[in-house]
Amino acid sequence: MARVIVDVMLKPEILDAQGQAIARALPRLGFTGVASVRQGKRFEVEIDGPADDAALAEVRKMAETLLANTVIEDFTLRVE
Amino acid sequence: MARVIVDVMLKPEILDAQGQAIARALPRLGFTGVASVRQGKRFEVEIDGPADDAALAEVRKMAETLLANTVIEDFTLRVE
Amino acid sequence: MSTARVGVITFPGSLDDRDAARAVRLAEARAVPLWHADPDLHGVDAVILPGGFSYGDYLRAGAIARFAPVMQELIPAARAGLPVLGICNGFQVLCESHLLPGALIRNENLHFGCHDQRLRVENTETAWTSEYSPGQEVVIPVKNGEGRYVADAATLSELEREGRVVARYLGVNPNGSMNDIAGVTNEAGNVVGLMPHPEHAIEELTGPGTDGLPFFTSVLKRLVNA
Amino acid sequence: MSSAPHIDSVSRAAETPDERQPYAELGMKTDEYVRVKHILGRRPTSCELAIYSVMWSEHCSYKSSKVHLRQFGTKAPESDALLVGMGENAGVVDVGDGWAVTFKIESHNHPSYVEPYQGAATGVGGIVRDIMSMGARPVAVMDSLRFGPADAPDTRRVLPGVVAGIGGYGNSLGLPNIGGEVVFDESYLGNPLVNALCLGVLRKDQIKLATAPGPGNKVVLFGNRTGPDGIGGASVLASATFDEESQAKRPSVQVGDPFTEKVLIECCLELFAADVVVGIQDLGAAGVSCATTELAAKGTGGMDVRLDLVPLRDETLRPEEILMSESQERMMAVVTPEDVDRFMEICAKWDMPATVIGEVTDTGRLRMTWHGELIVDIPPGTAADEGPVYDRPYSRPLDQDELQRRDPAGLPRPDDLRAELLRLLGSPNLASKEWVTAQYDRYVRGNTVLATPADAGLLRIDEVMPGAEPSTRGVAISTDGNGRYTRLDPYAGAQLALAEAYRNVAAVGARPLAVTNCLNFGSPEDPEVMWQFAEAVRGLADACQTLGVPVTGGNVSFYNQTGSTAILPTPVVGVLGVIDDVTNRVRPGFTEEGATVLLLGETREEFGGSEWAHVAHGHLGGLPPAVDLAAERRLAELMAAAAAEGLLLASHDLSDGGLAIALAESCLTGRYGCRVTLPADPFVTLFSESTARMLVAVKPGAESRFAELAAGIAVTELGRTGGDALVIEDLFEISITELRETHTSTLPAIFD
Ligand SMILES: Nc1ncnc2c1ncn2[C@@H]1O[C@H](COP(=O)(O)OP(=O)(O)O)[C@@H](O)[C@H]1O
Ligand SMILES: [Mg+2]
Repeated sequence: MARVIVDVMLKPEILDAQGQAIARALPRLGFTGVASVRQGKRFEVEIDGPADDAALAEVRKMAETLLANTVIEDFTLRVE
Repeated sequence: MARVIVDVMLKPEILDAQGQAIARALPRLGFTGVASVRQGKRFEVEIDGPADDAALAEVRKMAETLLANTVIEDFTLRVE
Repeated sequence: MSTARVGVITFPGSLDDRDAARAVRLAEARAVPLWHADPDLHGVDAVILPGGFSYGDYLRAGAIARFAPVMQELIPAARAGLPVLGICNGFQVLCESHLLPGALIRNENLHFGCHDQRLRVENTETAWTSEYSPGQEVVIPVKNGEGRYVADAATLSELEREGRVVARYLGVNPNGSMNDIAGVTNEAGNVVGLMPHPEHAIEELTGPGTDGLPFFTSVLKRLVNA
Repeated sequence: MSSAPHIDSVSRAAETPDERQPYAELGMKTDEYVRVKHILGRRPTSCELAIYSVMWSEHCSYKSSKVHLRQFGTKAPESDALLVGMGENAGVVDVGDGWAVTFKIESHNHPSYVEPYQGAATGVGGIVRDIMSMGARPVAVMDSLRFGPADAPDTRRVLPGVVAGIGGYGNSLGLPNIGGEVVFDESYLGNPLVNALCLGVLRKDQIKLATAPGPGNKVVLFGNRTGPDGIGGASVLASATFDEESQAKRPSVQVGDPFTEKVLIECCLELFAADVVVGIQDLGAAGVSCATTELAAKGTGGMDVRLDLVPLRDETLRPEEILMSESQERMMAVVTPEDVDRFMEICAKWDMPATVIGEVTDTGRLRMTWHGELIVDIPPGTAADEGPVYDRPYSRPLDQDELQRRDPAGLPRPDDLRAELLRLLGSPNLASKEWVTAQYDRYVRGNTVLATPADAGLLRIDEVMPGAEPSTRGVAISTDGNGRYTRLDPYAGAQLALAEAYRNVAAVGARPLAVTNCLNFGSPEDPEVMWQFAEAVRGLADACQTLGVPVTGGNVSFYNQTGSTAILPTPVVGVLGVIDDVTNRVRPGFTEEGATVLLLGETREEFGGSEWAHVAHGHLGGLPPAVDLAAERRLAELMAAAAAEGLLLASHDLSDGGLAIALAESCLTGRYGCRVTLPADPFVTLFSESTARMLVAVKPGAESRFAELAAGIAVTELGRTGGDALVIEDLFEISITELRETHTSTLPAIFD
């Protein structure tokens, strides 16, 4: 068993309305000193076997085809 | 400038309908060997100053009050 | 009633499939229910992907539906010229399937919004819009939470240059769509994706008017003339 | 599982009669616990204690309200329309052409305060499953909401979450939201009210009931798997029974999975159509405990269940927790052995997990085993139907007289009526609720004839189910409630809630037929609250009798209070009506010029509990407007007759804010203004809240016929529709643009 984390964020050129809404709300709540906030998704994928190259390639394919929409999103993989 | 990452996941005892829907779809797409998938949120918080203890405490408070819904979610902080 | 048969796909979580079928019937064609798990288009002459939240839209709107068995038949058929209309969730599925360019993301104001929306029909050459007159203004409900159309700059200018924006929001842009885009078509004009719901504007009794009906009569005309 | 030592089996209970049990921590009184021992002839097992404690809770047993609610039965008017009355999951009303409808309203107040989004979402989910369990297709939802002051910080936390939750869940089910209420008042600040209503349609001969007859029939649990949802309370049971490590914190909130619920709806309807369901029950509060005891109690009387067969989301769940879990999107069905395969096939088609967990018996006992050990052995009726009943003491609040003496007649009245109208129109309770309703899908399914901002939602019921007979009928529905009126006089207040909902249904041209209600009050242990409750129920039952509309079901929500301060007593009443030809519905709003504007009914000087007194003076006192049920009835009959003959261009009932608001809203909805003359004292005419009144616009040419029909009702001709302003002759005019700006900017300014 191993856990692979897939982080998915909107591409920088796409307006991140959620992140912006949070950034706008912060000063109202008394938080200052934040330059920007971006919001994305985080997936924890538990795989049955070890996180070897073959398994990671599989998860990468999964991220490309399903977990992220590469038209608008970037993703990164890491083993935890 | 520093970047703090806040990862927010549903508490383990809370039904993760999103993760469940993905996990159910995977075999249909030909992906096997995945035991489970959990879906959460990832925030990238850019702070103006350095990520010192005071700043981190601030981001933690922000996570508690705004980024995570601590009734049903847990969060973790890390500096990137 | 014409003999044209228009398929309406039901995915788990589809909601406006009955409405789409009703619109097809009111346009005097026959509505044929298609099931997500059945990889067979049953010889239909055109297909509608209805609104709703397929698979709950839990991952991303349309992301999981794209892989349904029926889509494995539909995607090549659409590429070969079958008229396909994706409404709302259907539009999202078409983008996820790369039958249409761009993507639909969370509304700028972060709310689901249901409004009677003014639109301008910009392209009347597609399979689904020929019964409108160019530039015609119509009122059709929009209702979505992830209806903001986005595409990269190159795609956007290509769409504009080729006149592939099918309809545009007038007045208030309900979701922050780029260039006020409410719908787009593929190069061949047979595949159309639309965020507004023409199937909710087909009867005086239940809609803000009947401005949506021509989407359904257009395709019929095309099929009868074919 | 090698956990046998931890299992509190029936035999262990018999051997350890004196073991201490945490009944008090579970909310059970000592005499109640003693009664359980008496019923069983031994101490209960921990699983049995779980079942009795939740089934005998206020929420499930109605122990404080039952003695009063009986009046809804004893005073029920004769009605040919009632097919299923109180006591089932929801009442069923015959609407003609072989069709029936079922509807019910339920509260999810406390969960929505703790976690607004999920609390409200699961509130919708729960009431939808109630409607499904009658064999109906859910076709619409409504939501009746109360919050603290609009600009209070906590309202900004609660309201957006509640609205997003109702929309997020209801929209995903494909159920149009066709109406509801949003009311702000200080008293709801720590106790928002979230009442959700669902309407379902079914063929008259296809009603399903929660019953498990026929020994040998199988008990099937289907839908989402069971997890540790909403069992915060069960942890005390765990501490008495379990080792440390299994005491992981259990969430007290439930989260919804609307996608599964949508598929569950379609799956259930296919099961019904295939006729493979003998009895069915939704799993709501008290989950498996409630479903098994109620099904068994209403059936042959016995049931054997293997609790270890319940599919779990979390394998560490203990049997007590499984019994108490409130995991959402689950149903329980009773199926004959021959039909089990077909049943499972249909569930598989919808990808819906389904498991046979037991069997109906004729033993008169509900028996449950856990890996072979008997852990529950009770007569199910004792848990489901024979809970404690309290006739709690009640007494008129000490401040009631003083409150009623505080007459609003002496309040200073405004000089500038134009400004006063705008002030009211922009006040949170009267301002446009579009910020809320725009987040709800009102179009889905294509049968919504009227929704926001119409007085009542109206649905066409044709083509609801495949193969149904054609019908021209429509079903109208409205919910109303006024906590301020009810505070001033609970008996009258509940009647006024009914009268308003009834009038709203009449406004669209429908005939009111039946009633549901959700009674939101403070603690029943407070005699003054109990008095409010008793008076409200008595008032509602009496008024239903007079108006000839039976109560078909409802829900009671007690303990809505912060510390010792209760909310305003808030009975929310839903009225359902039928219109024979839905194309005859009367729309809101002045959509054409040249129609005659009439005020129907009599205006008296009535400002007790009024919106004007509240907004202008923060005043609450005096008596609410007089109830005149006979006048309401005549008005409703007139509206139905005029609608059937197609005489009306528009209608709008008068309620909060009086004629001023009704006129302004009619201009706003229809896009034409009007020019009117006020017949009497302008202030009173504009802002009084006298009941049994309606504003109508009569189509040109239909005036004399309408006058004929209206014989016996006070009719005042006010003027004509037209223009782009609301013009009050000799007083003032306000452009529609200014009206709109005032009306629509309030909520966005606060919540965006
Ligand atoms: N205020 C009320 N008026 C009439 N009937 C009520 C009221 N409150 C509860 N009931 C009836 O009592 C029964 C049990 O209510 P409830 O526990 O809410 O139903 P369920 O078990 O389906 O959730 C139902 O038939 C309901 O209609
Ligand atoms: Mg029920």
